[in-house]
Order: sequence, then C-alpha cells, then structure tokens
Amino acid sequence: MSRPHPIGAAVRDALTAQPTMSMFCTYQQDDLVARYGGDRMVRMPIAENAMLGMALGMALTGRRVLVSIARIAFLYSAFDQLVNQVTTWRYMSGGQFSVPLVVRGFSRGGEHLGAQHEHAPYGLLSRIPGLVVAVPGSPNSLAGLLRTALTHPDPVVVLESPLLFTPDWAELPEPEPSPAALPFGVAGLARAGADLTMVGIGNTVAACLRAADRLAGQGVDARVVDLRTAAPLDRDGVAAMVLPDRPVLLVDEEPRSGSVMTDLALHLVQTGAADPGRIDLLTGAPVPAPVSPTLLAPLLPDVDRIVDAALHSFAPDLRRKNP
Amino acid sequence: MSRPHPIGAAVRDALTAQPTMSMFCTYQQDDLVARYGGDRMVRMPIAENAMLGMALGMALTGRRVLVSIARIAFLYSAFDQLVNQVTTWRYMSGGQFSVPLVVRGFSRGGEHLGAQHEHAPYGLLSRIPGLVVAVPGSPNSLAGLLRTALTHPDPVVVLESPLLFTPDWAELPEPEPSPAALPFGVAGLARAGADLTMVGIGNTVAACLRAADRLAGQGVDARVVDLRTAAPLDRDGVAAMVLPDRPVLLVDEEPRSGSVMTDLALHLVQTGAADPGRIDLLTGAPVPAPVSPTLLAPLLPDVDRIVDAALHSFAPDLRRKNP
Amino acid sequence: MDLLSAYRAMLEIRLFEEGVLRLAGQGLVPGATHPYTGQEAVAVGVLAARRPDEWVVSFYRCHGHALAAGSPPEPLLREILGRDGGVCGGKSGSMHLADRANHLLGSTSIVAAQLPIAAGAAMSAKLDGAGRAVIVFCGDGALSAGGAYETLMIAAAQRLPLLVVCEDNGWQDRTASPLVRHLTPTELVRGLRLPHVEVDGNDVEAVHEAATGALAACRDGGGVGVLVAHTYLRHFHSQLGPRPPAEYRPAAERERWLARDPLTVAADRITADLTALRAEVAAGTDALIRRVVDAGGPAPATAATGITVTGDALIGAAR
Amino acid sequence: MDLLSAYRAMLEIRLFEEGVLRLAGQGLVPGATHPYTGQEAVAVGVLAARRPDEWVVSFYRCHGHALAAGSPPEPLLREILGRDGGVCGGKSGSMHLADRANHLLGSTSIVAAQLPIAAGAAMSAKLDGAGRAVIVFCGDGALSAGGAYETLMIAAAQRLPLLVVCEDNGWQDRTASPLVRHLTPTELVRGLRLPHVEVDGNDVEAVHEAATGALAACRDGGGVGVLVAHTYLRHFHSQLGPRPPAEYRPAAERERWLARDPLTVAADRITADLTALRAEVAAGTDALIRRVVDAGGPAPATAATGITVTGDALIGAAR
Ligand SMILES: Cc1ncc(C[n+]2csc(CCOP(=O)(O)OP(=O)(O)O)c2C)c(N)n1
Ligand SMILES: Cc1ncc(C[n+]2csc(CCOP(=O)(O)OP(=O)(O)O)c2C)c(N)n1
Ligand SMILES: [Mg+2]
Ligand SMILES: [Mg+2]
Repeated sequence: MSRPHPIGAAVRDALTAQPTMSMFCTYQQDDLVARYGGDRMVRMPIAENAMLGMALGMALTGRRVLVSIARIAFLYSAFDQLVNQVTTWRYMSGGQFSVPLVVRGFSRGGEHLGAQHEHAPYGLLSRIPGLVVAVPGSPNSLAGLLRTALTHPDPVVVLESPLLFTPDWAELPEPEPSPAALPFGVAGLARAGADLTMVGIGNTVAACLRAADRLAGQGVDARVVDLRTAAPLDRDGVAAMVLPDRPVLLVDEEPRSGSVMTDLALHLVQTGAADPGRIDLLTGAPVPAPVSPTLLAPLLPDVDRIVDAALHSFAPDLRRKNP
Repeated sequence: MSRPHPIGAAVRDALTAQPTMSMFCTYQQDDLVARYGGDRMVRMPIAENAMLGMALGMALTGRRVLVSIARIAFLYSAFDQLVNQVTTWRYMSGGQFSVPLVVRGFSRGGEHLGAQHEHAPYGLLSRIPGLVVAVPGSPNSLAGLLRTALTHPDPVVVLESPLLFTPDWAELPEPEPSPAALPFGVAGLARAGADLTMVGIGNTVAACLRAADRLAGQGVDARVVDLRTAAPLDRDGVAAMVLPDRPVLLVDEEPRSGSVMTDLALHLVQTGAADPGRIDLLTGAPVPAPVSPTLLAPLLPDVDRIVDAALHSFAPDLRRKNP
Repeated sequence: MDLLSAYRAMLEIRLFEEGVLRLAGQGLVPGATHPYTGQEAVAVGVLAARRPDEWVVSFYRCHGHALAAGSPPEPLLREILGRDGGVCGGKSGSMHLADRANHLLGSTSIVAAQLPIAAGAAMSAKLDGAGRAVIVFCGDGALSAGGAYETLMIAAAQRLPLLVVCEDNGWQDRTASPLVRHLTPTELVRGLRLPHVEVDGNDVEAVHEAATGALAACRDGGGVGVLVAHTYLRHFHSQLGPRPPAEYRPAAERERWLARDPLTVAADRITADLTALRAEVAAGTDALIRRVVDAGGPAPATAATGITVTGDALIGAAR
Repeated sequence: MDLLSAYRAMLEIRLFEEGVLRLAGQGLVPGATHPYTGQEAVAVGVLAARRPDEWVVSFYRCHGHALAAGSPPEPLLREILGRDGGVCGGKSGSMHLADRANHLLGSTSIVAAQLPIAAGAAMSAKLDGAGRAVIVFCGDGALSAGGAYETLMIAAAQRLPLLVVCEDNGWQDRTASPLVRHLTPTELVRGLRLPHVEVDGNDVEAVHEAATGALAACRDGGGVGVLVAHTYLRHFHSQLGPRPPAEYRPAAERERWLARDPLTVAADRITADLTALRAEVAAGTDALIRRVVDAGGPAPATAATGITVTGDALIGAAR
C-alpha cells in the first residue's frame, strides 16, 4: 500500500488538536465534514474577499481559520483584506489582537491553466510586512510548513505546487526526512555537496535535486539549499550554507526582477559569502503563463537548463576541481 | 502669480487631444466636467474592482481610460483585475488587443493616514509582468510621466506622492527642466556631482537632492539619479550614470527585502559598475505605516539619515578625495 | 432565427465539445476543459439575436459561445489543444478564448471578472451612440461575487446597453448553488430591480425570443438587462487531466434534465429528416479533429512576445 | 435606555468631536478626521441595546462608536492626536480605533472592509452558541462595494448573528449617493430579502427601540439584520490638514437636517434642566483636551514592534 499524502494528517491533526479551528472552502471535503462537522468546515460562495475578511474576524475573536482558497490566483480577489486588514490589524491595534490565519492554495506547476490561474507570487507576497510566505518544495516540506502555519499566531500564506499532489507525488525528490513541523525562516540543506551550491525554492528544489543527480554522473557534486519560506527569507542561513569559494547558482521560477533571489544574491555578495563573479541566477521569464506547453517550456528553468547553467557558467571553477 | 501645477495641463491636454479618452473617478472634478462633459468624466460608486474592469473593457474596445482611483491603497480592492485581467489580456489574446489604461492615485508622504492608506508599493507592482510602474519624484516628473502614460498603448500605474501636491509643491527640488513627456525605463540625472552617487525614487529623489545640498556645504559633491519608473527599471542606465570607483547610496522609502534597490545593487555589482564594499542601501522599515508622526519618523529615510549615511558609510572614500 | 440552422449550430457545438472531451481523455488537452454540452441552446439562441458588430464577452466555459459567435472552429480547436495556428497563438488555451475578428472580446477564468469588462465595453457602446449592445455570459454561481454585484449596480446607474446572460445550471462546480446563496439568480436580479427575463434555457426558440426582446431594450437605451436561462450541464463542471471527475450530482436530477436535452427539444419540433445533417456535421468535426491533432505546437520563440505593444524589452530584465 | 443618559452620551460625543475639529484646525491632528457630529443618536441608541460582551466593528468615522461602546475618552484622544498612551499605541490614529477591553474589535479606513470582518466575528459568536450578536456600522455609500454585498449574502446564507447598522447620511464624501446607485439602502436590503428596519437616525429613542428588536432577533437565531438609520453629518465628510473642506451640500438640505439635530430632538423631550449637565460635560471635555495636548508622543522605539507576535525578527531584514 502506498503511503498517504502527508498533508492529510497535517490538516486533521490541527483540526483535532484545536477544536476552535475552522476551515473555509468553496469545495467542501466530505471526509472532513464527516469528522469535524459542517459547522467547522464552512462552505463559501465565490466571494474570496469576504471569505478572507471573515477569516480575519474569526481570528480576531479567538478562533483559528484555515482558508482553503483553492488557488493562490484567487487570492488577488481578496487582496485588500490581505494587505490592508489581515496583515495590519495586530500592528494598527497596538498589539491588542493576534491573527492566527492560514491561507493555502495551489500555486502552479504542470497544469497548463494559463495566465489567470498559474501564479506562484512569493516575491510579490513577501513585500507585505508581517506576512509569512511558505513555499514548500516537497511533500514533507509542505506538511511540515503547514503544521507550523497551523500553530502560528500570525498570518501565513502557503503556496502549494500542484506538482506535490500529482498521482506520482511519492516519486518526488524528498529532502525532508519526515513530515514533522518545520520552522519558518530557516532554509534547509536539501543535499550535501562539495563543488557548487544551488539554491531553490518551491518547484525548483526538486529540479535542483534532479539536476544534482545528473551532475553527479558527470563528477560534479552539487549542494542544494531549499529556502522553504520566501518571507522570512533566511539570508544568513543561506550565507552560512553556501560553499565558500565555490560557485552559487540561484534557481527560481519567478521572474528575476526584484525577486527573493536578487535580494539573496546581493546579501551573499555583500557578506562575502559568494564572489560576484561566481554567482549566477537562473529564473523564469517575466511573462504571463501561456497555456501551450510548447510555449511554457522555454519560460521556466528546468533540469536541463540547471545542469547546463551549472556546467557552463562555472566551467573554469569546476574544472579547477576536476582536472 | 504662482505657476499652476503642471499636472492640470497634462490631464487636459490628453483629454483634448483624445476625444475617445474617458476618466473614471469617485470624486468628479467640476472643471473637467464643464470642459469635457459628464459622459467622459464617469462618476463611480465605491467599487474599485468593477471600476478597473470597466476601464479594461473600454480600453479593449478602442478607448483610453484614466482611472483616478484616488489612492493607490484602493488599488488592492481591484487587484484581480490588475494582475489577472488588465495585464494579461493582450498576451492571452495573442496580441489581438491593446490595453491603453492608466491608473493614477496618491501614494504616501506627509499625510499620516496610517497603514491602510499609506502605500507606495512600486516594488510589489513591478513584479507584475507587463505593467509600467511610474514613480515621479517631482512635479515636472509627475506631469512628464503622466503625459507619456496617457499616450502609452499598455497599462501604466502612476504613484503620485501627496508631497507633490502640498501648497508648497513649487518649493520642491525640481530636477526636470520642464513638464514635457518623459520616457519610461530611463533614469534621469537629477544632479551632477563627482564624489558619490545617490539613487532615489519617488519621495527619496527630493530627499537626496536636499541631502546633496547639505553635503555640498561639507565639501562633498553628490550626484543624484532619479529612477523615474520602477518598471521598467533602468539598470543599465543607472550603471552608466554611477561614478566609477566612488561610493553608491541607494535610497528607498520601501522596505529593502526584494526591492527594486536590491535588484539594482546586484546589477551594479555584477556589472562592475559599483564595488560590493562601496554600495549601501538606506531603506524604509518593513512596517505598516503608523499614524503618530513620532512613530513614523524612525521608519523612513530622511535628509538627516541620508547625509549621515553618505558621510559615515563612505568616510574612507570621501576622505580619500577630501584630504 | 431559423430552427434548422439553430439545430445545426447546437449540434456543431455538441460534437465539438464531445470531441474535446475525447481528446482530453487521451491527454491531448493541456489544462482544463469546461464542456458546454447541455447548454448549447443558450449560446445559439442568444447570439442569433446579436448583431455581428456587437461585442460578446465570455468566461472559462467559452467554446460554445465562441462557436455561436461565428468564430471558425479550427483556430479554436488549435488553441484549445495548444497547437500552432490557435486563435490566440496558443496563449489562451481552453478558458480564455478571444477572437477580435468575430467580436469575441475574450473570456476569463476568474469567476465574474468578465462582467465589469463587458460593462466597460457597453460604456464604449453607449458613448459610440450607434445603438449597439454588449452581451456577456456568466454562470449562476458568479452572481455571488462582489464584482458581479458592483457591475450590475453600475450598469443600472449608468444605463449601460449590456445584456447579462446568466446560465443557471444550478451548480457551481461541485457545490449546489442553493447551499451557498439564499436567492436564485432571478430573485436576486428582481430584488436589485434590474430589467430581467427568465427563460427555459434548453429551448433555443424561447431563448432567442427572450434575447431578441432584451437586446432591443438595451439598444433602445433601456439600460442593463438580465436574461436568466435555466439549463444543465450534460457532462460535468470541468475536466483537468485525462480522467473525468467523479459524478457529484443526484441521479434523479440528472435524468430529469437530460431528458430535456436542448438538441432533442429542437429536433422534436423539426419535421425534416436530420440524418444527413447529423452525418455531415459529425464528419466535419472528425476531419477537423484529425487535422488539428496532427499539427505541431506554436513556435517557442513567440512565448515571450506580445506582453506589451511597446516592445517586450520594456517588461524588465529576463535572465 | 434612559433618555437623560442617552443625551449625556450624545453630548459627550458631540463635544469630543467638536474638540477634535478645533484641534485639527490648529494642526494638532495627524492625518484625517471624520467627524461623527450629527449622527450621535445612531451610535448611542444602538450601543445602548448591546451587551458589553458583544463585539462592535466600525469604520473610519469611529470616534462616536468607540465612545458609545464605552471606550474611555482619554486613550482615544491620545490615539487621535498621536500622543503617548493612545489606545492603540499611536499606530491607529483617528480612523482605526480598536479597544479590546471594551469589545471594540477595530475600525477600518477601507470602505466596507469592516463588514466581512464583522461577519467573521459573528461566525465566532454563532459557533460559541452563547446567544451573542455582533454589531457593525457602515455608511450608505459602503453598500455599493462588492465586499458589502458578499458579506450580506453570506451572512444570510449562514444565518449569522450580525446586526449591520447602515448610517444613511445621503452622501459618500462629496458625492450625493443617489447619483451613483439606483437603490436606496432600504430598497437594496429589502431587495436582497434581508430582515431590516428603517429608522429616524436622529431620534435616539427610536434608534434604540429598533436596535433592541433587531438585536433580539439576531441573538435568537434570526440571522443577519440590517438597521438603516437616516441621518446627516453636521459638519462634513472629513478634514485632512488644518483647513475644513469647502461646503459641498445644498444649503436647503443642510438647513432642513440641522433643524432636526439629534441633541435637540432628545433635549426637547427632556423636562429636566440641562444647563448643569452641559456645563459639566463641557468642562470635562476641555480638561481632557488640555491634558492630552500637553502629552508627548509615543516612544519611537515602539515604532517597529508589534507587527507579528512571534517576534519582529521574523518580518525580514530591516536596513
Ligand atoms: C474568483 C474565483 N474563485 C473560484 C474559482 C474556481 N471556480 C471555477 S468555476 C467555479 C464555479 C462557477 O460556477 P458558475 O458561476 O455557476 O458557472 P458554471 O461553471 O456552473 O457554468 C469555481 C468556484 C474561480 N475560477 N475564480
Ligand atoms: C475602497 C475605498 N474606496 C474609496 C475610499 C475613499 N472614501 C473614504 S470615505 C468615502 C465615502 C464613504 O461614504 P459612506 O459609506 O456613505 O460613509 P460616510 O463617510 O458617509 O459615513 C470614500 C469614497 C476608501 N476609503 N476606500
Ligand atoms: Mg453554474
Ligand atoms: Mg454616507
């Protein structure tokens, strides 16, 4: 029997442990209704703005809410509540209130749904003060970050790649030993390695790990770091994990401009953790997602391109090691 | 008689030149209604989402719309239309449609309205592919960028600092010789100087210019660059304008994390335009805006802090020049 | 409207959509498809009453609207399959069809987002002063969205020449609509005091008659109108990937509705023999599908073009 | 409700607000202030019917709601002036007052955003099962926002114990509301089939009676209710900076309404002599203002604290 997806237990454990926790959804899950009652699994119309505002109102009055928004793309319909209400209430009230509220939804990956559905806007979301932006890169990381989110006293958005839910999810590279809770703002060492460091986030973690396997076949031993959360961004942790005097490749599906990776790269350079000449970024193109797979492919980094970037950008450095 | 604010002519000239241009507003301006008719100056209820969607529909059917959204803070209420509709329609349709649509509204500066009204999110907005984000730093720059926006075939958001509209607006440092149209994606040299380069955007342009005057009194001759637009970001233009081998100070009211300034700093370092050790950022704190002026002051860069950063961060470099 | 041509138009949509579902089952449709099967009488009846220079705005369930608006099937199917020569160059896929040449302004996959966009087009039409209306389609669930309400209220205040066609199929994905809203679409628009008409959405003649009247009122300055068409999805909400979703609707409800299929309703009124017509449409659809399945994808070099008119250099640095 | 205490409560609000306007004229109010003058009977009448453990949610015009909810005036004024000891530590200012101790959940300056938040609080109240209602205030213009509609519809579908108090002052800033909406608040909520009651908002007894009934229904499981109170602003929408805005409302309309000032309406029914009471409240307000004006600002070191509970280190790198 194949193991059950670790997300299920993460959600159920929280609902069981916290009887005052509710879930908002447009699609009600029968098993959860059966277990926890329709009162706690609140079925909503297509009204994301009110959904998020209501979740805030519940959170302010002492209940935790998990907003299952289906897709992060629909969070834009609730953006005032996110930017102006959810993430400001505690501060504006002078600390009188906490906002234990979690939004989860599909980001993008392998679905080909087009520009209005395919969003993984962790860069954009990380610009909202006070918001934790979790970007799991593996099934265990998803469960681990969601577990932490569901006990966190402040608002959290979890961007869940559909790739973590395909029928073959269990075949994905899994850097986390277990689905146990993972801290926010702490990058993880996803793979040890001695020749170059690759840093990924979300979908690019698996891509980097697969690229590392391919590179190993060519005698290159790549270290892989998983950022896990875009905000807080673990700048110092990454700086401590990159291999000194070795190349660093930052890999991101989001466009480069003003991204978490440009921020990180600057930090690595300014702290001396990486050499400006030996740091490179491989990022998505700043283009709305087209539906045709033929068009989407060239816009995102993939395993081939990562291997290529690692081998070519850093050829002299790698040669230095493998004469 | 004091000169009229250059924004008036910029709006009127466009309305006169383009009879198919309309303006959407919650506050109807009597003088414009008198001149152009209530039909073109459409008065709207408090419904920003529909307002922006309607502007898109008009733009797609061959009319230009200037959406006077009052405050950029209210744009979050229309965010789905901005991110998923306005900026995707041309691409998704395979280029069948253009979207000549301009949103203008107050950003922040000197108003003390608090966390829900005080937003200048050019970093966040610049992460939306296809959107021009104009951030004028002076009255002429405002008129110049708005003029360009009003003939531009693609969507533009103009973030207008309330500081550009105070009764003393004419006393502001004015780097632009005239209110003529300014190109997008082209940073401007706001002040010549030979000792260090300061780069500003929006409100920090005036702050940098005032700091430069103070520094001049101390024998330091600062060059000031105005980014003018956050997207497109004129990385190469700035790289060409910074003084080689001299310190660079990037000054931004927005928080540092993933900002246009971290992006720019990385570019300057990676292109060799600036030395990693001689580039510094002075940015706003990642905190929602508090109302009390006593609390707001420490969160934003100001002239004192800019002068201070210039003198202290770069003391050795400046001493080198002024022995 | 000639009933025989209406039948043909509905049959073309039906077979097109069944073809798309077959292709989806073979993994040939990238993304999701939302079949229009069962609702054909709405698109065909309404759009037969539209003038060709009147804009149509749709949502993710747009294949039927596009075909009924006169958009040629081949570029549509190429688009839906992500092949070369798609009406939107492969960028829209199934859910966002747009065809300027046939005055299909576009379609959105964000529920209700099409409504304000259509209202804006109607504002243009009003300013044009040429007596044109704009037609927008939406589901019944969409009327719960704040943007739908805002649009209806503005359209009423501004007397926009907008016809909102609400396809009331009783469900919003796997949720029965009455579970999440205390008013039916008709009760809602009546409550908002909007001119409206309710119609059997499976009767193409009834739909056409109602739309003709509603559009005439729009064009004559009567302002926004709402046409509520009661109908039902023959298949299901949507399919993402090669397998159709599990059935979610009560069997009795399905049987009741499927017995009133719009094609049957129309065919029952037609005295002519339909055998040859059916064979012809089927053969045409099969040939179309073969042609498109054999086509390649669009040129990858076009992927990063067309984000802005002014040149994609402006969109910021790529890698 | 005792009419004399109600009068006193209204007078306290009136003098507080007039004091704030005077201070604004002296440049002592950072940001904008939205005076509640003229609408005092609504807050006082409604909140006299509320139980102290029922949450109140407000919007930018919140001073009167806060005072009527029992929030002590000094920390409120300190907050409004951005001084030390403000109820929200100087972070909220005039438009976002919150006072947990007095069950004022908070206030928002984004029109209509308070409505779903209050509905969430009402969902909590419903799950608590202790028969508590939630009271939310909004303007008449706010009902045009999509979020208001979404909230009313969800509150109806979920039968939430929520009382929406719509302060219908006929204007939304400088725009007369009928210019941008074809329905009055009452027509709208009637059309949406929501239990509602319309009341003279300048008559504190009438308001109190209506609110008592509406709240009882909410608490008894009757679901959402709307109280539409017809009222008028004595001064103007808001003042930003030291100068009041130019008058924007027709003189005849103003005169008509100002003749029915809620304090006069109440005073006319009170037989007791009010001279001493008035002097006492005025003296108290003056003393309050002097104390607060003399206070310093909050400690700058608190500016970057309290964004998250978990420690502000988590919010990302500062400089
Ligand atoms: C804003 C938003 N929220 C949620 C969804 C997910 N979703 C897609 S279709 C749908 C149901 C819509 O039902 P209805 O409007 O009745 O149209 P139908 O599909 O029945 O034709 C939902 C919830 C979405 N696309 N957009
Ligand atoms: C979403 C949003 N849009 C616009 C504004 C600007 N604004 C502030 S108050 C106001 C008028 C609101 O009128 P109403 O709801 O009737 O309340 P009133 O001020 O009359 O009490 C407007 C348009 C805002 N604060 N929020
Ligand atoms: Mg439906
Ligand atoms: Mg009002």
